[in-house]
Amino acid sequence: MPKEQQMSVSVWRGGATGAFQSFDVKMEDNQTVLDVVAWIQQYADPTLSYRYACRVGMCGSCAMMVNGVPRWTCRTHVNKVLKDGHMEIGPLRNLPVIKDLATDMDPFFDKWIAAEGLHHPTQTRDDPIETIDPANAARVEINAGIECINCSVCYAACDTVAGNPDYLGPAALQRAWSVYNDSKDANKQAILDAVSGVGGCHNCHSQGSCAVHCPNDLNPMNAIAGLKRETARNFFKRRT
Amino acid sequence: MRHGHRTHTLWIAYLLHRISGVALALFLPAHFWVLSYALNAPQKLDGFLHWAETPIVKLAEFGLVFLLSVHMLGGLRLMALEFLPWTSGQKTAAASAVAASTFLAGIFLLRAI
Amino acid sequence: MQIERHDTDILILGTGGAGMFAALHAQQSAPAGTKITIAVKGLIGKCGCTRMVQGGYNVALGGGDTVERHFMDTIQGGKWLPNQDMAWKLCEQAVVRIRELENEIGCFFDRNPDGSLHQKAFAGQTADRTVHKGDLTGIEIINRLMEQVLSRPVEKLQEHRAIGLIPTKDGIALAGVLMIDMRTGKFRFVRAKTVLMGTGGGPTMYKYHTPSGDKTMDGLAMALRVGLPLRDMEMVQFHPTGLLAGDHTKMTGTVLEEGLRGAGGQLLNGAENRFMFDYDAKGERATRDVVSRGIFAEMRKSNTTENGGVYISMSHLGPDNVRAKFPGMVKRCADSGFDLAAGKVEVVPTAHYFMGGVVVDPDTRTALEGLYVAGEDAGGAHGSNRLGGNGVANSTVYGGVAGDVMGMDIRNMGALRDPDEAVLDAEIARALRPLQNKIAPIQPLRDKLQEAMWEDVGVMRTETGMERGLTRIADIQAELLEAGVAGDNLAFNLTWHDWLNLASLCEVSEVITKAGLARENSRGAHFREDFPESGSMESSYFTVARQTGDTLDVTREDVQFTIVKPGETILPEGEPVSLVEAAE
Amino acid sequence: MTLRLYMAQRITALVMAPLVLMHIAVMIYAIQGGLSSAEILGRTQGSILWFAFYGTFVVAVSIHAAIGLRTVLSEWAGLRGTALNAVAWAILALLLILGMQAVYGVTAT
Ligand SMILES: Cc1cc2nc3c(=O)[nH]c(=O)nc-3n(C[C@H](O)[C@H](O)[C@H](O)COP(=O)(O)OP(=O)(O)OC[C@H]3O[C@@H](n4cnc5c(N)ncnc54)[C@H](O)[C@@H]3O)c2cc1C
Ligand code: SF4
Ligand code: F3S
Ligand code: FES
Repeated sequence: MPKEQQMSVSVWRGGATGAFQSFDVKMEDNQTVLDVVAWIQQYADPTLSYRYACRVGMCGSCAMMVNGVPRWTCRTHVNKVLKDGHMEIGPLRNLPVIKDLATDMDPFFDKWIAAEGLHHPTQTRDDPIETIDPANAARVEINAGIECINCSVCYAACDTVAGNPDYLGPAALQRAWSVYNDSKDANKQAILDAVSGVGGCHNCHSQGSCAVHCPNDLNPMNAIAGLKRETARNFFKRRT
Repeated sequence: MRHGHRTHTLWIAYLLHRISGVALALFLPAHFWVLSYALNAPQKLDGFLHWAETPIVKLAEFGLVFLLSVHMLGGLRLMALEFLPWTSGQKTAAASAVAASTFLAGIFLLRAI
Repeated sequence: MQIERHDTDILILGTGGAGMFAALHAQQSAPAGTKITIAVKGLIGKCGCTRMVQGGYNVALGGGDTVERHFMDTIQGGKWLPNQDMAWKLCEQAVVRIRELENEIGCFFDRNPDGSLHQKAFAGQTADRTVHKGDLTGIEIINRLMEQVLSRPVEKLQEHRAIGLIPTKDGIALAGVLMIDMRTGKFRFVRAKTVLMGTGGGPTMYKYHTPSGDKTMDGLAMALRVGLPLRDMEMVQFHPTGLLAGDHTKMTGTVLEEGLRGAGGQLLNGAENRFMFDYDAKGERATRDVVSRGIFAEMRKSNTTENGGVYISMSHLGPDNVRAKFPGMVKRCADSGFDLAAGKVEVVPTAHYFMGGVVVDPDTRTALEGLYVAGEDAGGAHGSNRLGGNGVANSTVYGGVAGDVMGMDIRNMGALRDPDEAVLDAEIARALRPLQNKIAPIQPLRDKLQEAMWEDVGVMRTETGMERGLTRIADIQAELLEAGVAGDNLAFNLTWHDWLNLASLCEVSEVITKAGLARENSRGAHFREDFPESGSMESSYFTVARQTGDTLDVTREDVQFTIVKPGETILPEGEPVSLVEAAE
Repeated sequence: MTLRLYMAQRITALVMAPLVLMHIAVMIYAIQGGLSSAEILGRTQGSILWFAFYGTFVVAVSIHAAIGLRTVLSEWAGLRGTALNAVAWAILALLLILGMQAVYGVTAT
């Protein structure tokens, strides 16, 4: 092994106001950004706050801004982000900061529900499980967005969210699109109404940052385009 | 580094579209104002058109046509993206929109000089 | 110390499969106007292990498979230790729960080309039974549950960590739960008529472990302190292939899926030789416990890789083939710098699931009136080993049962109960203890405990080892009691919570070790080198640990074969042993 | 931005697209040999067709730009609620008035 190498890491301290604080951290093989943050809390400054749970990219609670880019930190290798031995870690953008690197994700989830991003059942536990052709177009469309881990990375990447606090954001709208395509869903009109209001899908400018940064390679922009299409079609239908 | 999330084609296309839109919207009242002289004060319009012959204004006009075509093609690109269920090729569309507008505005400039 | 007091009717701890289903079912079964509160250590639905479920959900849905067959597999997998009534209810109700998940909650499970649910077989199953959504089944289940819970009028206490179950003065009933509001650092005492504990166990006191970081055995430690009996506490399930990437990364210990071995993945020792056939005729395809022990034995012989484990190698199957078949695993390894498809990846057995838990009846009731326990916190359904796919079935089935039962029981309960203020004060003092001590780093202690448990109470156990383990745990505990945390700002103070986490882990580690000593045979996940035989099935016993005052006692209780006796089956005569076609 | 504003913006955009192309084509043709007011007026004055052409253009562009600026003002200047709507209506009115004046100027006889 080469001789011990250090990196310098600037970490956000404080809430909505605060400042970056710099730490020297030893470089290791296979180190992730989350490992760096945890090391600082465990060995350098025990007062540092952050959030994680699964540590393998499943729970979506560890997202932060790394060098100005939103990322899941538990699956981001340090080598990928280190620039000249330095990196900067901040709390996820577009959400209120609780402390240091931990944000309040409630607005993100409130909007998820506001977008009607939940199943409206037509059947009960007493009914048999429906036969559904996995290759059918609606099902394929749903599958494209289903592996969302609600990490809010897309929400942080979107400048429309930044400029418009009402905007429901890419993840919530993508979920609404999945629900809309579900043949078993009872309330499709409610979904279209929910995504057509002041904060609805029509605010999206197809900036595409959501799709570029989603750690699971999902494409909320496409889902939102789907909602725009359906609402537009519906716009004329309801008028005639 | 602080805004690393923006460095990709689609975002740049968005910004171009917005800037061109705003610029057009700002130019529009002036354009209307000048044209409205046509009837009640044609000499003023002529004076203006004369002034418009100067190279610097020519260049500005080139810019304007460029903006208009950037905005239009960008807008058409956007609507295609929204209404035609595309999955890929958006970057290409963004790039070709800019290329086509340069071409269009280029013709305009060449004819003008 | 200022503490906030808060009242509700039904309180639920945790938002895994157990907590979420309890909330939804309580809402359906409780009388109108009942206040339901859900308190969780992390964010709703974003913590715990239900989200991490990969393989899927066991449920017998016909096609030859029956509830009886699922039940027999569960009993045999648990080596005759399960509480049979609980195992039966698990298998029977899973059928209802999976329909509820699809039809009411909105889950999308994978389909066969003909549109029916796709089911596959995990090791130890005699039918294709496991329903799944790719290899991210847990994300689908918990996201859908989360949406339903978030959209309902349930009071949400997020980042509220339960630290003590507070009984009434006479000690026969539960008055409420003491918590820390982690965001502010303030104490909050919540009274409730019924409380479901679904904090999900989680053997994270081992050097290598798979569960989510928020799981630190708080629930079982709280149950222990309030004097409840805990069963099967020696039963820690190890998964054979945890990623080994060095001590400094949290990626170490996370699961590399079982399917890799099933598909033909080879385990190689440090000298790059295959070794599993030295231990079992099935080689890499032997069951989890056997493979874990094979790797452990190899490690003990120091036939190890650079980081002290073994390799899993897939490349002989063709890198492109591997990439196509296991995209998630390949990407995950690549993110942390490993090439699973074309290279070799270091692996090590990793503590995965905790079979032990609070003694409950099949209605989730405990010995303490008002307290209900479901999911990984409850003992009994799995006995000495849990089948892959039975974990999430267990938490969702019994979470729902708890919700139904609480909704009914609450009708017969009068006013909220008053807590024993002395216990409340003692629990607060306990949590505040580190703030008075001299500041010391906590993580090295956690590392020490994890080393001790891994070495002395791990995959293979002996009496001397476990006795040594007990001393080591006691030393760590003593050191912890003197270790201090800066208390000037308690808001989101993770280091304080690290201290509390370690306190819970130490308490439960001691129980695991003592229960391990009490079981003088080898069953399922528990392997004693000094008692390698399984003992007679007919005279099977399970261990029960109970704390009274400062003493911890472990006793043995006979298993009641209420449905089927060892050597017998409830399958109709002439049924084939297995419906699964011989492994590919 | 609601569905109605969105539809209005998209429809006006689609209406304008051919008009803009036409306008640019005419300009490219017209600027050969320089522009004069007489030339412009000669082409347009008294023509119902040109009136309809530029009239449609003005209406569409006014709606389109008013909605567009509304969005930009809300996202980049933080304008919300009544203030935002008032400004948008004002922009619409301004553009319509100026635009119709211009159309009248070049097409009336
Ligand atoms: C990587 C992995 C893969 C798995 N794969 C499978 C599989 O394929 N099939 C299968 O059947 N099983 C699988 N399991 C097991 C399965 O995840 C568990 O059996 C099951 O999900 C447990 O559910 P639960 O509700 O009891 O606990 P969890 O889902 O773990 O939830 C516990 C909840 O309690 C909260 N909590 C903890 N402490 C406190 C406290 N002090 N105060 C308040 N809240 C607290 C946690 O934050 C969390 O919300 C897997 C487990 C892991 C780790
Ligand atoms: S769409 Fe992608 S980035 Fe957005 S929340 Fe889901 S997983 Fe995260
Ligand atoms: S980044 Fe935002 S603007 Fe639309 S395409 Fe994605 S939601
Ligand atoms: S910790 Fe769960 S996604 Fe990173």
